[in-house]
Amino acid sequence: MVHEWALAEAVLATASRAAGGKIVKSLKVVLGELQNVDVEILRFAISELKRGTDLEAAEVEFEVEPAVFKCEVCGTEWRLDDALLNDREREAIHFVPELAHAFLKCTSCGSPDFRVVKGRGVWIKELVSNG
Amino acid sequence: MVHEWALAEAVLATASRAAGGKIVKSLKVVLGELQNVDVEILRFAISELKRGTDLEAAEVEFEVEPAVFKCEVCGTEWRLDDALLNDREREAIHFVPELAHAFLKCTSCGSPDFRVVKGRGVWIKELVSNG
Amino acid sequence: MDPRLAVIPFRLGGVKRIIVVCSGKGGVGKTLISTLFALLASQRGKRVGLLDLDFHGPSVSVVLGCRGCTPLEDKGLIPVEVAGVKVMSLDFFAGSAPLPLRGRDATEALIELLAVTRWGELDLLVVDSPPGTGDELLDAVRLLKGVEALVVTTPSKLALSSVSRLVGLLKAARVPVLGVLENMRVEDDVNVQRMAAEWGLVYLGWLPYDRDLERALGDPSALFSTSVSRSLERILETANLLA
Amino acid sequence: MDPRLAVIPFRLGGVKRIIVVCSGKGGVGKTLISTLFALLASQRGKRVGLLDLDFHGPSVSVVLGCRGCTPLEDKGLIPVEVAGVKVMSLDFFAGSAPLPLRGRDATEALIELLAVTRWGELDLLVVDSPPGTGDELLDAVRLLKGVEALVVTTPSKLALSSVSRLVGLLKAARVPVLGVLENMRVEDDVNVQRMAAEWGLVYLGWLPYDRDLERALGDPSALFSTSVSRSLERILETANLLA
Ligand SMILES: Nc1ncnc2c1ncn2[C@@H]1O[C@H](COP(=O)(O)OP(=O)(O)O)[C@@H](O)[C@H]1O
Ligand SMILES: Nc1ncnc2c1ncn2[C@@H]1O[C@H](COP(=O)(O)OP(=O)(O)O)[C@@H](O)[C@H]1O
Ligand SMILES: [Mg+2]
Ligand SMILES: [Mg+2]
Ligand SMILES: [Mg+2]
Ligand SMILES: [Mg+2]
Ligand code: NI
Ligand code: NI
Ligand SMILES: [Zn+2]
Ligand SMILES: [Zn+2]
Repeated sequence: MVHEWALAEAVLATASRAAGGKIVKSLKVVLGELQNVDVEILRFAISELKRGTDLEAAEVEFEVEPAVFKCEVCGTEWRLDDALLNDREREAIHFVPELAHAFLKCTSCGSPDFRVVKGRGVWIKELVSNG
Repeated sequence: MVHEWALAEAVLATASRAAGGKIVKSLKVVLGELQNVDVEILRFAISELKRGTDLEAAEVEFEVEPAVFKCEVCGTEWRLDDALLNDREREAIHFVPELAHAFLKCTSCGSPDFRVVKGRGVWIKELVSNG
Repeated sequence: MDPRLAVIPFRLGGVKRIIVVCSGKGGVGKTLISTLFALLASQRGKRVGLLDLDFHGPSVSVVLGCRGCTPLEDKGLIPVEVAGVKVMSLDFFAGSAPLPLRGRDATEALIELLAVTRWGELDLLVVDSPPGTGDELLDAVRLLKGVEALVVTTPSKLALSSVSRLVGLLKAARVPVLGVLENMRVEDDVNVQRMAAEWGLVYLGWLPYDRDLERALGDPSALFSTSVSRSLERILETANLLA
Repeated sequence: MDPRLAVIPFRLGGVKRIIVVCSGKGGVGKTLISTLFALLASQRGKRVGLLDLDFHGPSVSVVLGCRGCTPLEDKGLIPVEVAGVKVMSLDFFAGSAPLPLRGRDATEALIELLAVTRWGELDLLVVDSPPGTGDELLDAVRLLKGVEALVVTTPSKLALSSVSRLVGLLKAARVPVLGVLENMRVEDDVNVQRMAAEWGLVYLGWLPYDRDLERALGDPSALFSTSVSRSLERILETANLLA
């Protein structure tokens, strides 16, 4: 059940590029809730894949940013309620978070026209390297 | 030659709504360069249209923000060079600034895929009202 | 504080009814039908506007034969008048240049057009829409208060799968749908009728595939005498959309 | 620092050639032709992928008859395989739900799909594109390094005006254009040939309007025996695109 492996590869490649050859000491990765990443699998994948690289010794910390939506029509903001999604929908959003637009609607006016304000994407928030 | 009149109406309606019934003392309006607004006509239109309204006594100041584009492909930033446009193109952009995408290209890689970073739109930057 | 948004309701204040012709699918006849709809309503003495929302491929001017016309500037923009219809389209400004607008640009362009166009008093504003369910359509729903939809499809499976998605979107957005119009029918088949029933929508009727239509493009009076125009007139009449 | 962008070149590292089938105009046969192209190339023993970039109306799965299939997850997503072609489409995830994506969402969805899909080794990745010249197409040009274009049009004035704009865009963006393919020809006419010459592009040939095509949709083996498929095969062969 893992495109977490794809993500692990991506995070390591980006971090290693950013470190520019220096040894990376620590890394803070933010995961949007919509990405629905299994943090334990990601942690494991990263620990496996970083062996023998500049990141071998890096301590990796994760932070999940909760998803917030905002309606383009009425301005209402709301949070993701997993309970409103069935397994198939949750899985679809896990693969491509934009599919939230297929399955969610404004909790106040019902509009499908909303913006993902938070909880989207994956990024490296902090990187500490040696020297 | 003026949709400056349309703009004048829009600026006054927005300012009056924002002031919520109070007397407006002064107003600073920013005009994107791409809008290609004739400031003198706009000034005249506003001075005509504000008569007998809550904005009658308002001092109105204008500021033109130069246009800056940034290429989505190669990242180059550049400024608007009117000399590269013919009259018809300049006029078109005056009506609908997005038509810049029809007539301009990245100065470095030639891509038509760029972002208007600055110089787009019209907004009220400052509004001072009585009491 | 964007002053353009404040002026839009004022610009549309004299417009009694707004109908967007949409599909989700491309090439089903949205542009042809929206243009004919405007022409037919104008012929009946209605005051009609036609707004071309297909910013990447504006083409009501191709159907009407008014490419190269320019809206006049007079305290705003005065639409081009063709056969009694007041027309506004990016084609008037872009000529044959490419229109590589991203969604954010389409939103801005629509706001700009709505803020500046002086429609005056209209009984009906017909809006031609691009394929897809992207920024242009979402912004039309958001910015054109009270807009109603006319859904166009062909009988093909390939069209119906996209139209289904559009219908779901219109329902969620609570846009009243006047009905489903079948276009380019080549054989007897009840597929579209059945789908309309499934969607809970009125099936308005069908327009034939007309080999001679192409030659009438660009000439309003020739368009009036096509079989497509005659069929459409009957359907719109029955649906009470020309009264 | 978006880690997804870092992984895209790696995901596409085993892909020898990427060809986007595009038009600017909707309903000209992009989806049909891109799918047939993929099927024909696969039949010749090539390793072929098919990426559906029409996020609002994904429908290569309608042509192939593989709606409801799901890509497997294995250190990424494994495309669905149909008649030897590796297929990736939002339809596999969205089912029949509406897809009201704004341009910014389409960009994100494309980045996500490219970052996660494991194409493996491919001789050819065919990309079906939506109508218009918006985010999907601009991002394909931006993110799919070395992409080439195959332009599809019908002979109608209404198609050619949009296709002209697309061609202008492809030139500005320096995308190599393999040629222009005319689809749904109903009568002898040199209009598209003349336009191709005007654009400075190769005219590849034409496909007939085929009334029996509709019945073959959803069944790859039935598709192979349509006149459209046979004509396309000859054209692609001549253009050296199946070798
Ligand atoms: N009833 C019809 N008979 C024959 N051709 C038609 C008919 N309706 C539309 N067409 C043609 O089909 C093509 C697509 O029509 P168009 O109005 O441009 O569709 P859309 O706006 O949905 O993309 C055009 O070439 C048009 O001339
Ligand atoms: N050569 C052809 N003969 C008959 N019908 C065709 C032909 N090519 C495409 N079609 C039909 O035309 C419609 C539009 O084709 P499609 O591939 O969906 O176009 P696009 O992807 O450009 O929107 C579909 O119903 C399709 O089955
Ligand atoms: Mg993901
Ligand atoms: Mg303007
Ligand atoms: Mg159209
Ligand atoms: Mg298609
Ligand atoms: Ni997973
Ligand atoms: Ni002016
Ligand atoms: Zn809402
Ligand atoms: Zn550039």
